[in-house]
Amino acid sequence: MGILVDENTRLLVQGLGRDGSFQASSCRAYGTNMVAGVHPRRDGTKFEDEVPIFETVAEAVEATGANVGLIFVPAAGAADAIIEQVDAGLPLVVCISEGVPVQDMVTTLAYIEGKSSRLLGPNCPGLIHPSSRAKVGIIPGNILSEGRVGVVSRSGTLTYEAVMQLTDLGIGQSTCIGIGGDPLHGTTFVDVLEMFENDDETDAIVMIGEIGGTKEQQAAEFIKNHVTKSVVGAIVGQTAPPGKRMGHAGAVITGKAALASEKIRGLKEAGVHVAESAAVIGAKMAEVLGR
Amino acid sequence: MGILVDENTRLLVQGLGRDGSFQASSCRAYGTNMVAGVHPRRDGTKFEDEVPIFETVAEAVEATGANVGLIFVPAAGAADAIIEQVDAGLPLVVCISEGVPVQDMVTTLAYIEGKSSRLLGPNCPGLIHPSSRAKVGIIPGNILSEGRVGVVSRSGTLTYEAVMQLTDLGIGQSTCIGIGGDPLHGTTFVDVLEMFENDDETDAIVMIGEIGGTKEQQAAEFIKNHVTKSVVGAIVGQTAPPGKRMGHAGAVITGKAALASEKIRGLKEAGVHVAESAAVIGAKMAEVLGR
Amino acid sequence: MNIHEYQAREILESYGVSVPRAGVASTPDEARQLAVEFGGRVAVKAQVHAGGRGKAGGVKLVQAPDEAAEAAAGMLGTNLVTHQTKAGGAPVRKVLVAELTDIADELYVAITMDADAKAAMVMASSEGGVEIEEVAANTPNKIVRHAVDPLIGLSPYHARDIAMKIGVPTDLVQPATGLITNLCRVFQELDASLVEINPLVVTTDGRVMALDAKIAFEDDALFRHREILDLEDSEQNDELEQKAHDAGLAYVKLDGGRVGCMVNGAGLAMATMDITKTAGAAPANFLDVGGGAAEDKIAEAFEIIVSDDDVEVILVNLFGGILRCDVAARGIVMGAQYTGTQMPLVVAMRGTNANEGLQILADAGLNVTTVGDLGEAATALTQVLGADGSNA
Amino acid sequence: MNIHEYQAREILESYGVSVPRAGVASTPDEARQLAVEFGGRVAVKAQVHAGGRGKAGGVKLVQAPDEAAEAAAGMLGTNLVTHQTKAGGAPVRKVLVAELTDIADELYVAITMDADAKAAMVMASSEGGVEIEEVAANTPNKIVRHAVDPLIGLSPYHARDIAMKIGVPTDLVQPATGLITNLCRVFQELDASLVEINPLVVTTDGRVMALDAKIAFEDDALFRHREILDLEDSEQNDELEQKAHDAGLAYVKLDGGRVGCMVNGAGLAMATMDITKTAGAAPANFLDVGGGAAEDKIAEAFEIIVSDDDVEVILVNLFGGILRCDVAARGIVMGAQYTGTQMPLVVAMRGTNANEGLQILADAGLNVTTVGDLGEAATALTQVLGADGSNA
Repeated sequence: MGILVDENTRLLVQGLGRDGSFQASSCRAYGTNMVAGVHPRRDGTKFEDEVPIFETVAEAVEATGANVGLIFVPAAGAADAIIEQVDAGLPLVVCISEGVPVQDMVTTLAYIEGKSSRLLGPNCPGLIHPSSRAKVGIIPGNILSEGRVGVVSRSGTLTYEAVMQLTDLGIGQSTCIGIGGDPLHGTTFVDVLEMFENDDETDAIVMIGEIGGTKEQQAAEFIKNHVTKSVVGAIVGQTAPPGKRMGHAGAVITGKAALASEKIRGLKEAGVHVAESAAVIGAKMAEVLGR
Repeated sequence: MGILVDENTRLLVQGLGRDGSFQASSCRAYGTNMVAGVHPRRDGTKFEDEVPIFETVAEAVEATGANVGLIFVPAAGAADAIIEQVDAGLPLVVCISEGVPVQDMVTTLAYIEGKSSRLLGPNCPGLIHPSSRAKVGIIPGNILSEGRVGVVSRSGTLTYEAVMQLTDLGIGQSTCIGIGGDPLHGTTFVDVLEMFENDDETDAIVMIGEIGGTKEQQAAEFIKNHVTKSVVGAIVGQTAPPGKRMGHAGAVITGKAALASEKIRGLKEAGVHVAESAAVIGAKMAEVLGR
Repeated sequence: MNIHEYQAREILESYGVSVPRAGVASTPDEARQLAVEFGGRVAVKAQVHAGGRGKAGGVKLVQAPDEAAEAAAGMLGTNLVTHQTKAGGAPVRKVLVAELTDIADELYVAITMDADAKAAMVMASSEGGVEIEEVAANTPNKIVRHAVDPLIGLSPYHARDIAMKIGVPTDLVQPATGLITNLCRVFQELDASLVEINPLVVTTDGRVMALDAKIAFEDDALFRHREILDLEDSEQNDELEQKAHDAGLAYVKLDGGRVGCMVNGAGLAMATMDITKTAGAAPANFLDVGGGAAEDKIAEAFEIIVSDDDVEVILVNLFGGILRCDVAARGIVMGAQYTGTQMPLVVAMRGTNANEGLQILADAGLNVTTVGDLGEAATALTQVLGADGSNA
Repeated sequence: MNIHEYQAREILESYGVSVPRAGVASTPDEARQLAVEFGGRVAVKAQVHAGGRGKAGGVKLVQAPDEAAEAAAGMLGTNLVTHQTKAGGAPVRKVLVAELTDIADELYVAITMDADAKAAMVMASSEGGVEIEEVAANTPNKIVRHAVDPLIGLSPYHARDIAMKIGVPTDLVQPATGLITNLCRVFQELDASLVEINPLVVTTDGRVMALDAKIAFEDDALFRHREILDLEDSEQNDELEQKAHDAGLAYVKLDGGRVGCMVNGAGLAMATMDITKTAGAAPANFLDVGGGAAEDKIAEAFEIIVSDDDVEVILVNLFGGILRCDVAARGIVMGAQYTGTQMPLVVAMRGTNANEGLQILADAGLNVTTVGDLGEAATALTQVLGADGSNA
């Protein structure tokens, strides 16, 4: 069983436009059990002639017993989709949408607090659990291999880079999760690190951070006190100038703590094996695992 | 010990303008232990040469160990005062202020939910516990007498009328509470009925309702299922026309359930001894108690 | 506080709510010109603060500008009597001239404050164009309710859900969703107590719009909406109620009573009204002088009661709390002197400074019967009104 | 998105925030007239999107209208170079002419979004008129922080508390409370990312006002604030950044690099920038082409990189996810054909349709070195840049 998705995952995909359909299709192709789609004005039709599409999330959950929601709706409607999925009681809500206004996330995160749903994202690539062929999001399935290293990252494509390095070195992955590049998001490094620490399938962890915020420092603090498994870390943005947003809304150097160098220092102090560059994350893990 | 205030009450009064000062003074005169005042620009001075006045509620609570807050600030600032007192951790917050915008109460009640403070009011006369000489609000102390009848009401002056009838008939009161005439308020009939039911000092209960809303029906439902003590009830507004606000923001006949006759029917069905008019509340209680 | 339909329409339009093209006319000629502008086929609607205009002849659908002028001429300057107005009706000073739309379906949507939900409540129904009370009584399952979350407001997905449930055609769900969301913004941003669209229409040419609109505002929040205060048309209000309102008094004129009531506290005021029944009479008014009323406010309240032609006796019932009875007594004396009334007063005063108050009244030589409580008040009232109080 | 001080000042004024009297001048004569209007003693302030104007000569305090005109003449039409501008400075097209106020105290207040608090954060200090970073470094205990509750907003009592803690005189706490509350409304209602008042001044005649104002807006929320978009002065932006922005690309020009980077995904883009260091070089830009970029958008991105004079080699690193590598490759070919560039490309393509993408590039006959991953990219870069890459 994966830490969040696995063979019991019953996937609902909300937002079946061009990109959403393409990605939903590849989730299915990977082996994920997609049980429902939600899209306006397509009530009663079927996705790929097999998966029923509903007008609302509540109807879809009621009819199909979906237990994981995946959101591809445009940024302006993403917070509303998250709330709709949370209201429908989905235990895990994964929001891929990029560019959600940060104030929408302020109220949405406050609204979710105390409710039983976990949010992953927004602006994240989702997660994937190769051993059960469960993919919820946009991480390309073909680069993964079954194994015992957990991967968590703020980035999308950089995660793929790291996973590919691991796979190329014969190091398989347990679960791979992107927490997203926005400053305000649901599931954090600390949440995932705790899950990996308690996960029987995971022996070691790759954690990829970047400039901006202090989430990596919080992760370092948690690793120091609560993580017994080996952690390989990498921080990107060493060549980024201060005050400029590097794509991700959260990747801005606003002060000393937001610097890559500060984060690297914090991780090293917590006993994390920090890769010198993102190009050698796989090599670092191989070294740590003694391969 | 009273159900909410008693000899352990350490009173903080916020808003020491003309009316607030007059009422704070009579709380003290009755015997209440007022330990702090809060009023802008009077930091460091003393109320009646004895009670220290502070600039903020947090300071006042910190310095004096106040455990009950009483609010006399103007309506426009009342919600803010409630929030300030709740944030300062006062277990009981009593808001006398009348005319608080109802949308302020929507957010304020949502904010309080889950916090450890209880709110009484707004637009209420407060409460009084004669046996410990604890008065928090504006109920005239001289009309009360020690005894074993609990009084709860949506009204202010009508409560005094009822209490005076009881006192005149030699029937003393345990605690007397006004929950307030606004449609959205903190403590409800049901809350107080539950406290009276569990109160060793209370043998019987007077409950005074009025037109508007369905709070009396909720009380009737609760009485039917959970109250073993005798309840004398009265509902005013039998001569009120529909659609007109009778002073209290909550006293409007908006539909059938809001009618006095409907509420009386509900109470009777719940086994409440309903007084034919507010003039005979005391007499009804005397009858019920067999005096 | 209530406003006219044309004012509500303007507010809605400024919030992006679709409404038919319309204009306000104060003369038949203005009505004619507006009708010309809108192509002749228009509705002419009397602007009064009351429902039931249609049945009362306050709404005319016409086919040509001259007919519009004629309809306006028939309304302007008259008093319109509907089942919601007082017997004398409400004065019509303006008419709304609105283009006619071809209606495919009539729906209903309103937002009110709900005490049980402790939140704003959206109520909607597929049954528009009739009074919602009727729908509630006959087919309650046709009313959709949704409480607005205080933190996140009305979620678009809920607005959409409401639109679908009341039968908005699929291709119009999106504009209807926006419309409902905007109504909610009006309610919340302007501290309304009611925003009611009845009917919300679906037109044959595929639009959704608010055909009739009623907005009322929370009196307690008007202090932060000065611009709304300017919309008040005090001519629509009862004269005495308006005078009381201007004086900051909670006063409601009641039809058919002859006992003027002056009380502090809304609950006690209602109890005092109710007690007149025991005396076989009926209250002429509800009046709560409020908490910290000063002498001049009490005097003004007294004058308002006295100037009500229906009133034959005044029942004063004051319980000193924030209000001090001595202050109130001085106000009554002031009011009595100013009006020169000889009307009998039945007076109960208890609580803070009650004895001083009663003494002040006694010293002033007014026609006062002092009583100890509500029960005694009823008895005294019967005596003052004469043996056969039931004729009152 | 940034706006000019004069625009921020207008927004604040519309939200009831006290600001000094001021006007905008585009010519020395207009500046003179404004100075006359304000009594001669004015500040003339160059309107550029950069801090550090004072030290750079972009702010002049003058005593007479002629001096104001002279100061304006010295600024208008020039490029102002501050420590925050690019080397070439920022063009001054307008100056703000503001009345001088007699300052008793300089304070600081700002609102930003705080990721840890998951809420807007008010930051205030008794130390105004200097950069807050300095205060944070030297006397961090002089900074007051308060997270704004998402449900109730900034409570007046908190605003009051902040005002007291930063030393607003007792009799000015009330207006300061209102001012701070209004700043918070600006932040929340307009989806700002920064509202900074530095200094917030207490004047000798007993007023509190925003003497200088900086407002920046959340790019992701601009879609719901069309009126703010109109405030953009694209002339203040880097030319390539502006072009990328117009094309919907996340692009940042970096000084001193010669490796143009085209990547999808912000994290991978930063990793790609960082990897140039391994090759002894430096990145010329950050560029994330985004998720679902179409051919023409990729082509435009390619053109922007090529049109950067600093760029000698292009490092393409794409990982197909939502983006499909074949689509990206066609875009690159389109861009290369349009620009006619012969510049060497180091290309890594992985993920969705990577092989098709590489095939398309190969078929197009571009000067491509294909690599398998980031490590190989560094090696290839070193080779392309020449043996002594460190001279780059």
